[in-house]
Amino acid sequence: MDSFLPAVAAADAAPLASEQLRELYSLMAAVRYLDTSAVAWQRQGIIPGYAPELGQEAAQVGSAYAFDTAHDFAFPTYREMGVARTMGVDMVAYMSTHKATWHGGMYDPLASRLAPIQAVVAGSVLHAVGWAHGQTLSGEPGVALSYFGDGASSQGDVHEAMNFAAVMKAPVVFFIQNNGWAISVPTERQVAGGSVAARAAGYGIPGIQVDGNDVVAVYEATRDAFAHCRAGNGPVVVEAMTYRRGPHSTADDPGRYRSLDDERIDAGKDPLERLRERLLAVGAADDAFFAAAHQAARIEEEAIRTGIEALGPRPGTEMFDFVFQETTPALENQATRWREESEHV
Amino acid sequence: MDSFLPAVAAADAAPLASEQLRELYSLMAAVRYLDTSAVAWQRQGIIPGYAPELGQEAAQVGSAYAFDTAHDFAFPTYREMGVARTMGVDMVAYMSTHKATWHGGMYDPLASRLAPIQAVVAGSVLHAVGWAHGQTLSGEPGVALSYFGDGASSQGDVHEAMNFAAVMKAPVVFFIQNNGWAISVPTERQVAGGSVAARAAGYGIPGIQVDGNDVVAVYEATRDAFAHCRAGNGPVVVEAMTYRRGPHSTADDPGRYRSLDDERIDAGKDPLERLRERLLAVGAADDAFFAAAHQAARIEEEAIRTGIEALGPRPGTEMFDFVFQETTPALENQATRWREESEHV
Amino acid sequence: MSESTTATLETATRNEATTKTQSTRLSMQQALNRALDEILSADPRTVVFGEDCGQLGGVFRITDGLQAKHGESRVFDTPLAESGILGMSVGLAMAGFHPIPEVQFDGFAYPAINQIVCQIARMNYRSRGKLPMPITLRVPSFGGIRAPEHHGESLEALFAHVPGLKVVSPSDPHDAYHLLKYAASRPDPVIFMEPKSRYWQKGDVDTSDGGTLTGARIVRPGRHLTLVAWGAMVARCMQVAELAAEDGIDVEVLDLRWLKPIDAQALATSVGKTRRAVVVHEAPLTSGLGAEVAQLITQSCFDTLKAPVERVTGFDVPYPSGDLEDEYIPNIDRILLGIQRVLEYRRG
Amino acid sequence: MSESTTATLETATRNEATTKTQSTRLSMQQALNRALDEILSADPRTVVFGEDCGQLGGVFRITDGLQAKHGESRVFDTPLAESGILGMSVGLAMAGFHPIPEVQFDGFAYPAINQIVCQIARMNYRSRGKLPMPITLRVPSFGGIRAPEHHGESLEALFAHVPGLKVVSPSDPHDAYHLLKYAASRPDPVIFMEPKSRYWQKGDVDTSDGGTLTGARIVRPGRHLTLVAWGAMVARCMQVAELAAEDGIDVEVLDLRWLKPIDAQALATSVGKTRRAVVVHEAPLTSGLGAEVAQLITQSCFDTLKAPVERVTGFDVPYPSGDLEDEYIPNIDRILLGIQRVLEYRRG
Ligand SMILES: Cc1ncc(C[n+]2csc(CCOP(=O)(O)OP(=O)(O)O)c2C)c(N)n1
Ligand SMILES: Cc1ncc(C[n+]2csc(CCOP(=O)(O)OP(=O)(O)O)c2C)c(N)n1
Ligand SMILES: [Mg+2]
Ligand SMILES: [Mg+2]
Repeated sequence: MDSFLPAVAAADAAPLASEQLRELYSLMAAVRYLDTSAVAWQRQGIIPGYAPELGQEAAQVGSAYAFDTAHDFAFPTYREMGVARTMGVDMVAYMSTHKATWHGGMYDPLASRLAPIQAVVAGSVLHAVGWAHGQTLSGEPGVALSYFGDGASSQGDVHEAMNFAAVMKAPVVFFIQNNGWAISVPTERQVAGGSVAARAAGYGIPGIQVDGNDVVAVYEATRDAFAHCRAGNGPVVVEAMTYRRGPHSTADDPGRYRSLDDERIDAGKDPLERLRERLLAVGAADDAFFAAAHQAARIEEEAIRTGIEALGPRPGTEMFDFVFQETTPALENQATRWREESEHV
Repeated sequence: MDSFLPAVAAADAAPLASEQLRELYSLMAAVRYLDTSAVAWQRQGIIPGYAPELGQEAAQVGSAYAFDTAHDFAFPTYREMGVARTMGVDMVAYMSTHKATWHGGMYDPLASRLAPIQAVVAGSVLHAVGWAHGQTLSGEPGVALSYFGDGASSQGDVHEAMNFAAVMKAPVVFFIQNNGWAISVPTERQVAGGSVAARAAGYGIPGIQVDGNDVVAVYEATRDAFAHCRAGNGPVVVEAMTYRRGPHSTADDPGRYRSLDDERIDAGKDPLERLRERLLAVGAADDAFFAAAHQAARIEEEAIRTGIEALGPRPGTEMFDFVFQETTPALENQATRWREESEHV
Repeated sequence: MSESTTATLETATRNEATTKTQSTRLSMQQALNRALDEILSADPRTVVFGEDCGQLGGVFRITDGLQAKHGESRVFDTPLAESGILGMSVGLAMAGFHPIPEVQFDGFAYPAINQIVCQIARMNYRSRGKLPMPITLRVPSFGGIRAPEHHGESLEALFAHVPGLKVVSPSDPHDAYHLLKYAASRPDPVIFMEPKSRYWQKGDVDTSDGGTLTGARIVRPGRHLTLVAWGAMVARCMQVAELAAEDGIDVEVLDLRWLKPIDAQALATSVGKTRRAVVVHEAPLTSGLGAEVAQLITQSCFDTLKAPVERVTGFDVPYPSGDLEDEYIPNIDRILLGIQRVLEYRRG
Repeated sequence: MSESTTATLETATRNEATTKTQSTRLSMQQALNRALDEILSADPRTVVFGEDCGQLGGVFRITDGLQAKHGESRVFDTPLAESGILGMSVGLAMAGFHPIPEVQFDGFAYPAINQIVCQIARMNYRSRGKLPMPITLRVPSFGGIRAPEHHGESLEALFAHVPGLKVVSPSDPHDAYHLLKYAASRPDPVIFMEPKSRYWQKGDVDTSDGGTLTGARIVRPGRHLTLVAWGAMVARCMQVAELAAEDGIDVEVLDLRWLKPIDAQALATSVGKTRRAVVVHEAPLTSGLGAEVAQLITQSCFDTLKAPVERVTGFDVPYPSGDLEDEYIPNIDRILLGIQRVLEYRRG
């Protein structure tokens, strides 16, 4: 893919090395394996619910691969497991949110450079803008990476975020995964005009649509976007066109709003398969590599499952402990009453 | 101005007759006179506050002149006095809101085809979309005319409104008066990209900037927009570029954020003066006409002032009477208590 | 027309004999779905919409089948924007429609609060009665289903504080059916809070006779103490009452139903008799609706109350994740302990 | 660190002698402006922003001169979008800043409620204490200035109900100065409700000694009845107390100050002594904060209370236009009548 941002010199645009392509595949395999397993965990009663990202591995792994954990900060929705995994977040801590252990997940957001899991659609897009403006104010080089969906793009907060960011030239990459659906509503009845990226021009900022199932294209677009932001040019919109192959969540029944035939046709080619073919074509990997990658993914999933199964409920006192940095007498009284009443029982 | 909407045939695009041009002038004169008088009323203590529209007469009169009171419905902000006057709204009832008699004004919105005065910035833009969609649902030909400012364009509701309207092909004209300022904040630090109309493309709908101080241009753009909507082509964005020559409101002190020199330069030529010159140039009016128009405006202002001065406070019972269509026992009790306590005093 | 609150103390004895002949067993989901179907059939100005309300039939299937039956212009999906949904409702109401919008979950009413509070609740007032807002906003509400964050909230105190809104919450399928039909037939905006944890519980619905639909309802008469609750807490309070009965404590359970206007008369009558009250809700304690209920009771029963009204509620903490849900929502033990505190209260 | 509520009952006797030497006469507007100036000077992580907060100095001039002195990156205008302002505050706080945003008027907090309730109030909890939200949100609040619609609202009941928020309202310049500096120095989000009708009233500000800044404050000690109020109603209650004194009624006026957490101990101590209470607020009655205050008093003083706590409040109607403002806001007569009802109450 050509760079869409003239400001970005070709310097940083060296093609990915074979090793990096293999790493991308390994990441996507790990994510695919964990993702499909998590759906199974739900069926087995290990976790009460999960929002699969089947089909979005290239969009998530490719974008997060361009992220610099030394400087940047990412703001996920509830569907960014592949982003978390690529960033190196503790996956038991991450998946704990789906076990109903703690809303937002149990990983340390500051150390991970990943904001807590966000369940409000478009809830964190403005946070990314504020964080990014903070970088400008303190003269730091960080870039905020804001994830959201095609459905989320309808929320007023996204508009306010893009306008604020553009007015303040805040270093934010607005990264949309347009996966064709917001639960049961297809993009064409959600996104007037058909493209979130096309909205960027209205704010005087660059926007691009990228093939979201091509991990290399996603990586390059995001890398260029980061470079654009880091150079002080303000925000960028990147819209990765992909497809939600699974249900919205384990509680959803896609059969009510789309047929299996539609799914097959609209989903296009599996992003993992595409990368596999590319690796084979350029001779960067062989069957042994793929077998090893899949085996590693299996082992990883097992360890995470073990961790999740071992995860007990949090002590009830934490309900009270984390409300404030400085608790209040009224809340302390409630905690005391709660403790007495739980012991009484 | 050329029609920006290819869908609109030249049929309806006959140039305005001299009589109509004169009518436009008379309207603008009446509006100018009432507007500057209202500022004086505030200084004299007749009304507690007012939001002048000095300089926006062409934008307001021109757009409202394209309105069809048999079918359409307009949604004003707090600054659309010129719109109300052009639509033929009872001006004492309209101005009563500025006398602090009743929030929203005392005119009948249904009979007037003008929604109550709206004090929430961008508060009514979605109402216009809902009303317009209602026309589609009941197969009626009405078009909603939604007024808002450059500042309002930053609100999330405006984005949701444009997207909803475009998805539903609702017959709405989004009419922005870009008057350069939102209180003290100039458009360039408010509207990223510099144009609200430019946002329209992102929703796949037509948008146009028009010289908002040229009443004929504003009229023609709005007329074409109405025709576009009425033909079932969905919403349109019209951005009238004008200038707020006065303070934001009688409580504001523009000297704190712009110099008189800036004002003189940025305001451009007075829209009334422009129309006067045009009328003279095409021989559609003479000095006697202008003298008569100004005299009529004076007489009209006097009648409205008399009406406003005569306007007493509303009876306190109305606080309770209009909360619901069907009152509640709790509210009746409060009304009774209020009545007893007021009589007691 | 003024709503009556006096004739509301119908007791739990919905005549079982008559009911048998005219009633059907429905879940609350089914009862609400049927009510919407009938409303759509009866009133051509009604429109039902929200996120996933059309083809999917809503994430809780409350609007299931309605689009197929009534058409895409009467029942439709909107883009994903709650302020848009509610703001659009205002315009539709101005154009003479009777909108029945849905927000998908309680917590997603927050993005629409500006339109609800400043527009829906005030348009009738602002327009001096010329622009009524016959909008029934359905909000799947309260907790108890181990859902993600923001899917277990109780917003009744917020809604009840807003002048111009009416607020109701049914606790069983029968009331769900009738209160929804009633709310949708009124000319004022009603926030209709559906206890989502009760959607799948079945109950007898007498479709022909809803009884009195204004005011509160005594679900279980009793002599020793009044338990006041609404939504999903009503069923829990009934369990508590059965357990208390084993200890000889005769608890009256009052389903408040209307959270605005509150049926002060029903509270006064019940507690006037029992002389003791506990109010139960899921929302946090401070500034919750329990404070209003307690104060109304104290005002009317000050002379006869044997103990201060007790509140058993959620804590002043954000609604927790599933694992801690049962620690947060008033459980049977906590309600029993609240009852005990009231019964054991002795003037000092 | 836990806030103390016990040592809060400092009486009105801010030592006049000492005060003289260290105090300045300032309006609340000046006091707030000075406080912000000092906060900005002392804490380089502080940023002040909102609509018209920069060049103009705010529509109430609370931020007057701050941009010129502290620079455009510390004090700045935002585009006109309240959700944007508050959502941006979250991100700034995550990046280590101490945001002091403003919403221009009370009624325009509604568009930001989603960010306030679901994000600002919960981020510390959600992140298990890793992402504190040291945000002080300034909200010019309450009515009384004959302003347009939505410029006279009282949102304290809503804010106080939200777990994770603290809420405070000063009633005079001295407290305004000190409470703002205190709020801005705390690690939790504080909603700072400024009584806009009091902005221009002058008072003595002892900049060197703020006294106890947590909890309530007795503004006037009295023996017969406690008047509980906050914001602009405190001054009105002081007038009422003077008038009542002429009739031999000795009224204690308690400025609640913190609306979350409420100083329950101060209420108990005061009403424990006076045995009668009236709570006064501008917000509508139903589900207003007065219900919580009344219930807290009833809980702690049930045995000794001579009459049910009386509430004198705004009505359950949208805040009316200027001409009817004085009918809506509790006026002196209505408060006196409320006092009379309590004093004349006889057990039936
Ligand atoms: C403000 C808000 N409204 C509604 C919901 C319920 N909801 C959760 S996910 C979702 C669809 C989101 O679609 P999209 O943004 O495209 O993301 P995707 O699920 O496709 O990843 C909805 C409606 C929510 N979580 N937040
Ligand atoms: C939601 C909301 N936020 C803030 C305000 C306060 N306010 C009133 S007018 C105004 C500026 C509006 O600017 P613009 O939309 O350009 O309209 P103009 O005043 O220029 O006509 C502001 C900030 C408001 N009324 N509503
Ligand atoms: Mg999607
Ligand atoms: Mg403007």
